Amino acid sequence: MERLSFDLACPGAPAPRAPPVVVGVVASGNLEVLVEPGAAPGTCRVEVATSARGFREIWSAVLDDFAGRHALSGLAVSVNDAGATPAVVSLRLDQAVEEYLGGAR
Amino acid sequence: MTAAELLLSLFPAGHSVREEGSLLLGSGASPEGEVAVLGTAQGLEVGAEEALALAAFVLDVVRRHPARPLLALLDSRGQRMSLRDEILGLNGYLAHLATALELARQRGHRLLSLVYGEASSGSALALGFMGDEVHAVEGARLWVMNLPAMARVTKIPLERLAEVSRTSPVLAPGLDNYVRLGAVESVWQPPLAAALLQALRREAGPDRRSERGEERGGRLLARRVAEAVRGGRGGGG
Amino acid sequence: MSDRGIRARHSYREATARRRLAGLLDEGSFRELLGPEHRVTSPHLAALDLPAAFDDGVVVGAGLLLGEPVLAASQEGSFMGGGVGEVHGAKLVGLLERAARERPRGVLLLLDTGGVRLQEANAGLVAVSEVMRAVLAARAARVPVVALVGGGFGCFGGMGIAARLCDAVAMSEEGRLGITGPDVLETTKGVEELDASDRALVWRTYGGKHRYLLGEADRLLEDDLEAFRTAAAELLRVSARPLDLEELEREHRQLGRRLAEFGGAADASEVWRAAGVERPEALPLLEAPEFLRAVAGARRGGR
Amino acid sequence: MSRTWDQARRDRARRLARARGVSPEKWVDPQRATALLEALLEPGDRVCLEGDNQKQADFLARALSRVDPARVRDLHLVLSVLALPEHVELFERGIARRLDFSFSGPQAVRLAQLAGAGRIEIGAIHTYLELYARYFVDLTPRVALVAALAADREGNLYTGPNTEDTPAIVEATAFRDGVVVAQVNEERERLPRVDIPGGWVDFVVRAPTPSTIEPLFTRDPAQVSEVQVLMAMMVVKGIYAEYGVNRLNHGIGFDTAAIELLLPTYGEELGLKGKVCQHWALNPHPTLIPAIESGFVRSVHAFGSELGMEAYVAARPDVFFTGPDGSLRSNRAFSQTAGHYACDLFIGSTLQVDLAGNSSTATASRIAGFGGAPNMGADARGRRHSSPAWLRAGRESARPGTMPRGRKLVVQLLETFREHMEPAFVERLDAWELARAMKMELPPVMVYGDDVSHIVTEEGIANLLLCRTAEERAEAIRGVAGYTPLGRARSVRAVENLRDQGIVRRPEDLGIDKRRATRDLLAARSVKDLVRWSGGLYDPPRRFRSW
Repeated sequence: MERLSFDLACPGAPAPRAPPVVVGVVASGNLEVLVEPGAAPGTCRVEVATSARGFREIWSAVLDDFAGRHALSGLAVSVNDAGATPAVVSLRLDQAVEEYLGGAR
Repeated sequence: MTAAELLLSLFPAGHSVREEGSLLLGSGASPEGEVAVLGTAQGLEVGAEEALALAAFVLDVVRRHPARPLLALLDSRGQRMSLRDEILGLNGYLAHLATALELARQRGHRLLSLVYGEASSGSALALGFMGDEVHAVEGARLWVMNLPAMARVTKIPLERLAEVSRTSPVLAPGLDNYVRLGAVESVWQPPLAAALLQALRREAGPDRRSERGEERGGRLLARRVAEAVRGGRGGGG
Repeated sequence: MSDRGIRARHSYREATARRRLAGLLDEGSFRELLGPEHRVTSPHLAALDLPAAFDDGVVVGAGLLLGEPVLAASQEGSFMGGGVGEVHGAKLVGLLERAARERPRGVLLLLDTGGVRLQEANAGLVAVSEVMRAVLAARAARVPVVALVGGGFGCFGGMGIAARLCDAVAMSEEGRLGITGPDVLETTKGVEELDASDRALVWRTYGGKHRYLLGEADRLLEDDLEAFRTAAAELLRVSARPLDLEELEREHRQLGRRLAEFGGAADASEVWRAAGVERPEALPLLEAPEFLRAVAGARRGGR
Repeated sequence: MSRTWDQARRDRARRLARARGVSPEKWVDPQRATALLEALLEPGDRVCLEGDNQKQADFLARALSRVDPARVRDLHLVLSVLALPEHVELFERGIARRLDFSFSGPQAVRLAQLAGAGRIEIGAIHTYLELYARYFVDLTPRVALVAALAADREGNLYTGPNTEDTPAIVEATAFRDGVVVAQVNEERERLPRVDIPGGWVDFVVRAPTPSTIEPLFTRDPAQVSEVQVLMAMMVVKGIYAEYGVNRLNHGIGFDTAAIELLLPTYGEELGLKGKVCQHWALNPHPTLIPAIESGFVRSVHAFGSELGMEAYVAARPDVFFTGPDGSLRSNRAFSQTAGHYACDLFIGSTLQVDLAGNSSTATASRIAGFGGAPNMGADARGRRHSSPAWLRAGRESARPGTMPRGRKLVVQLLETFREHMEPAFVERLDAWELARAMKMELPPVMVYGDDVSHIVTEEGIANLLLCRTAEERAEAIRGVAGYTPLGRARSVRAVENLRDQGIVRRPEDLGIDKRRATRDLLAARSVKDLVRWSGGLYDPPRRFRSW
């Protein structure tokens, strides 16, 4: 397993507080994403545990784009990954945040 | 240890346990009165017929001998693995055996188990591990899978499994590991009759295996996790 | 066949453990216990450098089913084959103990598991044993426990026993139930005993239809979340299976008859024929409602 | 000087005379099959051993592999698909030496090994149409060994639903004085239809076991992923609806199966029924059943058949080309022609794409060949009739000052990463390395970049028709190459610019809500659902059943 952590700069008002949400499953080529309140305002903390080693740069690029798509200020995102492709990772990240924000309404 | 030697050692005052087709059925005399004895010998793999015969014995004891203690003696490599047994629903037969034992417990029968040979999978679950207390004799072999087979199935290198097994009781077969996990309450030393008598005199209680596992350092999370869920602590509501 | 029928269905088999719970219980009513944010993951998987899941592959909690309070657990078959390890098993045990204490309307076990998680072999075996004892203890406390089997991984190993300790079992045709699963059987006894790649044989043997016909499953459902929801509610309503001598003796006679009648069958289809099904070869092709009509007179036991 | 003009005919007569010594009758004792071939064949002969995409003359292949190499050797084998172990054995035993073919599928690795060891001379690797064409030009078989379902006493052949290559092979052989031997599964007094007249067939032998046919086109809907659903939504909305694609061919991957399964749901919702996807050159894909049943599809002409689809096809004669008995009449040569000239769109998956849009499924150490995809996946330069989709594609790619013409839509589908995080977008195709290792004259490119109109990935659609320069084209490709190294090397500004021009389109640019990209959108999610859609007529092969 490789553990990666990222602090994404997320300007803007903190995301609303909502119950934690988990989306996806830890199965080959898939991942689970947990979104919860937790990080300091202005940032989004992402912790990744992945079975595929050596893809830090790709994670970083995927997460930067993710932060560009959503207002993540103040959120903590945790990922257990079993070798998902970036396409699946992006899809799950989006689903998780959308579900989290849906729960805040 | 053979079943005959074991029975002699457990019941010096005599017993009527017959071994038929590697099934043990009968009773033995103890200072606390008659003890109903059921079990398996010679590593018997328990199929539908055997599970049904054992359940019949339990129901008979419940019907005819209220509160008589039951002692399960286990030497079994597990359930019988065959297409025919699966077609018949062997899981249902084993569940019936386990339920019969639970009925006995609910009706005040003391349930003791003693592993004197092998114990694994289906028969361990439906017979041996159903006891209020599970004990073993020295040399008992409890297992799920040997490490080489586990390495093949899980695709984890054998060396790694062996390495982890040096400190963790979770992977490798062995009596000590099951003691540490809390699955086996104690290892009985001769004279077995004395150990049996002590056990018969103790009160039955709830399933305490996860507590034992925690005390003995074999399972550090099981009790705490179960308690957290049971008590509702950490609920998301 | 109306296309609407196919489209409107929400597959139980395809849904994740969480989605199954959400679809089964009253909308928005589920409250998870020891949820993923607590990160109670398996230390044994970590020791082997394997990926963990925040819920260790099982979701447990409380919710409402048609307005009545229930406790429920849902195994995620695609995480480690739904295997029961120390934490996973303890969550199931804790839930069942909570049921014995709180006395809800019932407990739903959404089982999708190969049994013991091999990577935690010994701890898994003990955990399955504890789950079995806890199911029986909940029943003894008169809390009905219902098992639902319709996931992609079936319900095998010790959890196959646990399922049958419950008051009732509901299965879809796609669900599979047994103790020695097809892969283990092929690996241990050889491909002559059972060819695990022969899907028709596997489902004929372990699948919902055969289990229903034997009386091992009490309901045979379409692979549809709504069907499982309806069946779960109904099974909680009908009387629980009493844990008493009379009931056990009745079941004992039934299991004895099964051995006498079908003990010589080399294939499940021989059981169906012997049970009096008119065209046994046609059974696998039938949709659930037609199937139920076709076997109405041939079924043994079950409720 | 007098010259003989019928040498081939005399040669044929000599061969037949020898063969009559083995079998005086047209119907040959199966046990004498090898003896018959030894009598008919001469060293160096060009032999067509029918091996189609699905149907295989497997009994005759086995008989041929048992001939005495001292008598029959150095054959020049021509066949479209080299799929059987016996095919490879012919080369290992020296019975055959030279090979012209199209596709090698399951034998791709052994073929590469034999070629590397010099045991096999490869003439050329063709597309199907090219190979059939050469049967009539310079690769005419001396002897053809073909397969049919049944024959009558006179040797008329009934091929059943898998007619495939047989007419092309027999036509070329029989009319240049070659010899035709057919294996059949059974003899029937009356055939449901005659696919090959008995006068073109010299010998018939009943195979002890039916010829093997593989269900190559059955895709289990259960295996379709969410990402494939998303890509299929983009194709339906961003290409089929935009261009009004009405005549088309699909590849055989799960991503095109996803499109087929989306027509009755997403396609219907977009109001596309009767507007797109009405005419197909396609095998009877089981995943097309829901689209047929919901009224999207008006006709399907097939290259070959598909196991399990027999009763369904027979019950839908308005859709499929069928004989009087309801059985499918396929024809690979005609369907390939239809795919090339009469279709407005080809869409298929690929494994690798470079920055020029060239795509290849070649990987080192395998010689897989081409099959039919390049015939579909190429602009038909000889096409003259027009259709709205063809005209619009032509307009989009028109350069100022050039003669207006139409253009075929050739769409390549791929996820940016393959299994094990292998990038699908590469600087240099593996095909280059394969060509070097196998000493091929050209890298085996499946679809050339200048034929490709669109590349679709999970990130979006790149419309290459609209690109005016090689640089713009490369940037558009980077714009859908996701997080691969090539994708990450994009200029963000340039890609945004391309988005403004509609050259790169993201799901959101197409008005597609990505959250809807779930398997719930599939009209069928299992093989069983397909059986339900077919009203029980589809009879899937065992391996696809759980019942």
